[in-house]
Amino acid sequence: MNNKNNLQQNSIFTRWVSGIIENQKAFSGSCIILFFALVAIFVPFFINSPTDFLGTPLSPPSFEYIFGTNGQGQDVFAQTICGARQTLFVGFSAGILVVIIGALIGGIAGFYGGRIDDILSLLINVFLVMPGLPLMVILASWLPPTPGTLLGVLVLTGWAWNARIIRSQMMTFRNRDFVSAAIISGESNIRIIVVEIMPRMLSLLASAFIGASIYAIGAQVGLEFLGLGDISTVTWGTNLYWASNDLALLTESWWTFVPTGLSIAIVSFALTLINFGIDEVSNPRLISERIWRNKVPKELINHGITPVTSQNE
Amino acid sequence: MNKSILYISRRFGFYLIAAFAALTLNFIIPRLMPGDPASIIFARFKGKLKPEAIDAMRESFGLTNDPIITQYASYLKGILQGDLGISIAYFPEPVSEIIGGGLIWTIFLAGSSMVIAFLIGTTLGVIIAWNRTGKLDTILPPALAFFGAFPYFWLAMVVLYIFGFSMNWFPIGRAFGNEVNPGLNTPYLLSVLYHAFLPALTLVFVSLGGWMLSMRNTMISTLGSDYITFANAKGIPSRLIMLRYAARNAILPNLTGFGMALGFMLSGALLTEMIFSYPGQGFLLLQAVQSQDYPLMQGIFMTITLAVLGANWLVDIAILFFDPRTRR
Amino acid sequence: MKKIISIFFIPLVYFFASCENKTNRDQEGLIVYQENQISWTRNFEPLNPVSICRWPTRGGIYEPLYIYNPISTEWVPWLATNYEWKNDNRKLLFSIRTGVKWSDGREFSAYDVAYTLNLWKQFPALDTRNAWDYLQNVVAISDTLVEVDFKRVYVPGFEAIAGAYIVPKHIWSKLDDPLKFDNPDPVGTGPYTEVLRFNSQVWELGKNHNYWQKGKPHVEKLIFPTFSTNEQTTLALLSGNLDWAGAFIPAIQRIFVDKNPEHHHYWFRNTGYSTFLHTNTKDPILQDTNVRKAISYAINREQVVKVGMYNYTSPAHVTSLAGPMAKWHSPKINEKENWTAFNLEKANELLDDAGYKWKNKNERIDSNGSPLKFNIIVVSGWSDWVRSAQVISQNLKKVGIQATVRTYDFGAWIARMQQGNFQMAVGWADKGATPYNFFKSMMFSEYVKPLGETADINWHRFGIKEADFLIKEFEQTSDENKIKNIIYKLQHLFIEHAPGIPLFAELSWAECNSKYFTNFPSAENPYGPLSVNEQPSFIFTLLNIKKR
Amino acid sequence: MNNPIISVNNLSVEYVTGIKSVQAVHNVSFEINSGEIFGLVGESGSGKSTVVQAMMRILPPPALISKGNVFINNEDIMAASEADIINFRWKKISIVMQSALNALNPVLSVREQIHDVLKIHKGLIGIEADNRAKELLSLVDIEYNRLDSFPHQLSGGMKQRIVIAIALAIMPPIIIMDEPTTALDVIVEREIISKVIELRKKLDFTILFITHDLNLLLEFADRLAIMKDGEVVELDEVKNIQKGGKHPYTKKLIGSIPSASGVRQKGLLTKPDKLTFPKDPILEVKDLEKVFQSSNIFNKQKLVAVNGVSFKIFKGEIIGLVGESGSGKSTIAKLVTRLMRPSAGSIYLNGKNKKVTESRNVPLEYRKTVQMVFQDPFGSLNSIHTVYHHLARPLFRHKLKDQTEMFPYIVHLLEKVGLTPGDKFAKKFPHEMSGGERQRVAIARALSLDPQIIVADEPTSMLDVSIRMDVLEIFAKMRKENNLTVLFITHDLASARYLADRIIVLKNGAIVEENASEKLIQSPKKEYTKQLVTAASPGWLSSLGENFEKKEEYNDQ
Repeated sequence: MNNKNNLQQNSIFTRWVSGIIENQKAFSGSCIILFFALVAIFVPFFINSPTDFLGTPLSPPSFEYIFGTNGQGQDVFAQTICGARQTLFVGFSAGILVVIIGALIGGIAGFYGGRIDDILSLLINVFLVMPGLPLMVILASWLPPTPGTLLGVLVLTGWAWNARIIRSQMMTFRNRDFVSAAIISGESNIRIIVVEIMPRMLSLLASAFIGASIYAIGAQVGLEFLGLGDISTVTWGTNLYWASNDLALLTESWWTFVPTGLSIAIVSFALTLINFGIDEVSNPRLISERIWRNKVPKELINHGITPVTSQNE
Repeated sequence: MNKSILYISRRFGFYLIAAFAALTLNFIIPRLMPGDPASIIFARFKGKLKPEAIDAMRESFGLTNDPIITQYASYLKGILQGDLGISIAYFPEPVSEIIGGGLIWTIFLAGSSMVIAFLIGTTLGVIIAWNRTGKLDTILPPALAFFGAFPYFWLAMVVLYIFGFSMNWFPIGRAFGNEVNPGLNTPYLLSVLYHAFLPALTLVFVSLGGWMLSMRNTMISTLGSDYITFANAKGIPSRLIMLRYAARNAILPNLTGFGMALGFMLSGALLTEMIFSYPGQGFLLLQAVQSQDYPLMQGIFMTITLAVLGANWLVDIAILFFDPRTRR
Repeated sequence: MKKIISIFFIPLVYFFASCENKTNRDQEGLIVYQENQISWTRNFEPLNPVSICRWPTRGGIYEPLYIYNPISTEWVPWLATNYEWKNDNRKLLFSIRTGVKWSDGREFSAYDVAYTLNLWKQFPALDTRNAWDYLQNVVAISDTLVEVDFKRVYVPGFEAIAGAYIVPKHIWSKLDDPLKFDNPDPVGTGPYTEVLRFNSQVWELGKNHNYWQKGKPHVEKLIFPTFSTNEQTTLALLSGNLDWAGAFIPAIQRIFVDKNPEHHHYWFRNTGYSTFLHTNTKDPILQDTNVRKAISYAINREQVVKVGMYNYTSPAHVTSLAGPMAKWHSPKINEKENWTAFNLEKANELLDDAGYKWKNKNERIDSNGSPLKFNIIVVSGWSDWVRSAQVISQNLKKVGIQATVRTYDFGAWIARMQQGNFQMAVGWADKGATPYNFFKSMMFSEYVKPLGETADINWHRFGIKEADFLIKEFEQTSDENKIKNIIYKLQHLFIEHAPGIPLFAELSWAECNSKYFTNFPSAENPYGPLSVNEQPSFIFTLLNIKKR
Repeated sequence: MNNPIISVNNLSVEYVTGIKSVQAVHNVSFEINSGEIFGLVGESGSGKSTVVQAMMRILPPPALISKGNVFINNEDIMAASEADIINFRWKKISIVMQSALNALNPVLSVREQIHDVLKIHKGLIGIEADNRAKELLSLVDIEYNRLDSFPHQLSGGMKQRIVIAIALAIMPPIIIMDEPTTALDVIVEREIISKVIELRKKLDFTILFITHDLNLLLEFADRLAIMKDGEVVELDEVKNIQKGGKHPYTKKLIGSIPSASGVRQKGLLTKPDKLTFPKDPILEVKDLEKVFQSSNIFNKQKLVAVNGVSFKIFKGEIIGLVGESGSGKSTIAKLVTRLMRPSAGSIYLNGKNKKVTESRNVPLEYRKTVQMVFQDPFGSLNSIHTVYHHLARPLFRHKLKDQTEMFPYIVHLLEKVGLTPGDKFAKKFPHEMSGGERQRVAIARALSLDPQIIVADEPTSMLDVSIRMDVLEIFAKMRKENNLTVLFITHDLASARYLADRIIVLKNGAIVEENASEKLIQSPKKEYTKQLVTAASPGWLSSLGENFEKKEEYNDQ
């Protein structure tokens, strides 16, 4: 274990960040995400364009086309990589927007309470209860199929979940003494929310962002698969749309939809790993229990009975 | 006023307001859509329909252009009487009939797979939380999280292909076999189960991880509380502590989550239906949207929302039995 | 993990499999796919264009007077035995077939025909062809004779009347509002009228025992299960659960035919007309014929067909007529004027002459310096046309034109086409028994509506006097060679002005599985169209399919 | 010593953490004779609860017992296998948990929780179990119809009695009481303890009583052990400990407990030589009212927290506001500091009536004059900011100091409250300081604006006994040096007597009695004040009329 206390700033924030970096799950998760982001941004300049009609349609993976070609002879490898660009961009920006709106509405409702809280939490609950996809299908088919529309639709149906969590967390902080102390010393409410309370909700906001991004990526791919996105652009969703359109399964051309499906799964799984990591960091008791379980001999571990490690007669 | 009746009526009041909000949203969205259905019908017949015939048709749809308010008023009155208007795509079928059939299948598929996923998920959650940081606790969450990461329809496609088409173990679509005639007879019910198996399997598999993890977390925090240590000190056998003391308390937050998750589950079901050509609301909604069928679209969106609200209310009542604090 | 799944599965599967044996399908009935529906609604009403009636209502349950056979390209007498123009094409007499019974045993007579045609007059919404614009009155002189008087000479009117589906007077007259009638229990003259079984997922239509063609049809009953996606349809075709279908299936040779060459057949018949790249002739740049021709020269139709249409079809002829319509080709077309050939130099030459200089390696600019940029709009659901548009946009880049593909769902696409709110679009053209309807829709100036106003036909807003004169002359005559000459002249006008750019021949999709049923039509035995979508001419095939 | 019923030798407990495991308890040994009341005293974090839970082996992971054995009736529980542990628990030894509030399972009724114990250990079910349960409840004076109510419907006192009843269910020879009454009021606490002692006499069981309040133990324990940082530093008869015991820590503990009775100990807190106050009050409260209304429209539960309270505070005076929890004293604190809006009545600052709505638009000037110190040292500082930030922020907000003067002034402030060297403490984070240090920072923050009034809401109740007097000393010194006015809110009459010039006794939101502190202590007029005074002074057990033979051995010193 490297020597942690050489960190100059021993504040909660730096300890939280170092905790994340050290945490095995969070670290591996973020490496995968970083890898996908870098590939999505830089590699497209070096490979052939995803929309050119190159090889013979539905040719299996070969040296020339690593992931083979799709129904129209386009390079599936190029499509998988270029597809990542818009999907990840829309996914993560939706994640950010959802957290911001959630924090705003949830925060205000939680902090001010009273009538404001009643109205806002009613709004939150109405959006929470509304089923997401039907609303998205209707909106997506009404608005022009640009990434902006997708982003708007995802945020509109996604913000409520986080707003609820942030509101309840804010209410616990609201009655804490350090908040009353700040009020008594004449701080403005907005400043208290932003400077005093929000930083305390760091791990909650981080996992909310990650949860929202997972939701956004999944929902976006779902919408595009239904053909409600702009099917002439190249994204993971449209790749799957074209694959199913060209009856990928029946033509046994698994290579047209497996790479995209797997990359979506890997990205979402990596994000979930990060969330696991964050949970562990913000709840250190689990780590020490894991060490305790390895340290104590197996036969001594049984529920509700503290093990006695050394028996001196 | 006894506390539990008060609790139920307050929740009912909320769901009423939510339903009203859904209705209004449902009314506004289609009205803003570009194009109007009559010209779409004309185009669908590729010119065989003369322009003059269209105006006659517009009246038959009641697509009058009197002010929005009167349209809204008649829309609300219609809903109260259960008359959702006539579908354009399936003219002259009334919308309520088309939706009636579809809604039952969607509720059956989404509802049953969700209940199964919830039961299995929470039991797994209790078990791995009980021997947390043990072997099971290290393998299961990541494994199920990985399955949960796949998009619904992708997994559905793969499962359909492997188990339905190539291995021929399961039927490849629809809700029941062609040779069975619907009714309360066992071959029909068996066939329905046989056909619903694969779609339900994919839905359960994807959402299982979510339930297990949330139960594990609430369980772990509950196991840390004093009444567990006190029960332990009382010498109560550990299995009883796990169920009567820990699980019964840990399940409460998940139950409220259950109501909320129905909305998400329904979305998943809509997608899966399309892959398995299951006669639920999924395909119907997409068709209604693509053929600009206002009445049908409104009808579907509203019935789904009311179903979700109803289910949430039932979950609230279920919570009443589980959590005495709401009772009295 | 794998092990656990299989242990869990196997007992369950045996239990389930026992309760339903998937291979022994009902071999008595011909399983047909025509409609993309998830659940069936019981509607067999043939007249109202808006209510979607179940296939084969129009043609299979209710029959017209004459049926046009697109392959032999002549009108086959059906419920009428003969027709005759009187006092120089202002009166039309139909002699009605005798000995025909309705499926409920009642006699079929000329009075039913007259009643049906007058129904159009009473309810304009049913008069899809707007026949009463040129009809004066229709009267049944006797049981076997119907007399139709015209307000003005309009020979093409024959098509509308001959194609009317005749409904039983003794049923329709009892209705108070036929517009809202969905006719759940049909009474018709067609080969199949008995609804044996109907639920949301599958329905069956049995033989009409009083059918006037003795000994036909050979198949006992038709079965219609629901299919929601192309995937489902193809899976059923491959697993022998579907005998006759009209679906677009990509790479059909590999997926379908090769799996069982003996029984899996398909026949994508050329309809005779083409799919078009419509160019809005009111657009400042596209109104120049040479620019349109240059765009046409720049399109590599071989690549469009190979990539977009899976090599099923062939590049369009310059007149856009082909296949069965090729017989109308004018002898005087010369190869030099063929702007549908792939010729980049000609394209660049025309663009240079039109004054669109090269700004840099891949962009041309117009006189005031703005680049040549167009949108190609396509219906988002129709993936083969979207692919073709993408190929076209790549082809046009080579001649310096920036064309971006924009997809809209059907409603939004139609709204834009009708208001002329588009520059280029991939779409269909009007069809008919003779090229008259096609040329009228392409060049008839009375149909041209200003931009912004809804035009149901002639979206590209093109009309020239010479064409109007020829079209009016066509409507007056019923003489064979006069009609032929008018069509030749219209073709030359079309080639000279290029109001639209034909891309490739339009096919009608059709597949069949001859494992349980035989005598399906094919390219070698073309007695009728194989496609279920060609209405009402599928009747020829329906009557000749036999049980193996 | 005759046969010890429990003997603990060299018990050591470790908590496994990420880096290296922490030695919570180190070689603890002591013996308890049957029928004795043995006290275990120590401040929070001294390991006393860990010892007790280790003795019953109910410490949850990641704790493990590294050494030692515990003989109960000559059977070593440490050597017991999983099967025998069962007949140790509740048969031989039972425990009353520290926080009674959530020792009962919220979703099970009282009847079910009692039946569980009876069924497992005695096999009693149905009617027999019900009768036994009713007997147990009557033992602790709870009406038996409470059997069907749920924990959330019971008051703190009632829950604690039920937990005691459950502990007596199988009549075990030993009952461990781990801080049973910490969360309860003084009066309720006294009642429960006297009930326990009465039961002990009737049922003759041994008690191991754990608390941080040494004063309490001196009243009724026979022998006691004092723990500090995981080790037993003192183990002796109560009367020896009374005289100061051997270990220096014991002396300090004994010395720092103010008593609410008898003659006033000199020199405990600095008092200015003469106390003269200006004519008109700096702060006046007139018929203050605060009613809490449940928001939902269906039922209107009303809770009157403050009911017509009026009092005056003069510049440089320290007022003690004494009352049990639920008496409304914290609500008054929130009203005076404008955290909450009063339902009725008004608050005058320097004569100007500040009839002001919700705290949001309270004039900055009011904020500058009235500051507050909170009860929970852990909650009153925000863990993400440094001490410097906490003190600089108010100064910056009120623009009292510009950037250059800020640091030296803060260092001076920290040293004023006893945190030397000030510059080292300025850079620290809350989690790097002890409870006492944090409370001093909180006081420094309150003083940073140089306010005229400080409202101190139970400033020392969460601190260790040994440092309470030092913290109160700060207030006394500030009053002496810069004529600071203090509204000292507490439930502990003894500390109010020493710090405050005048004491106001509060009950159910209304003032019971108000008088100069010595007069109030020596001659309380109202019955409730009398009760408070006796409960807070030694020898209270006898005054509750119990025939308790131990009494005549002690006399006031």
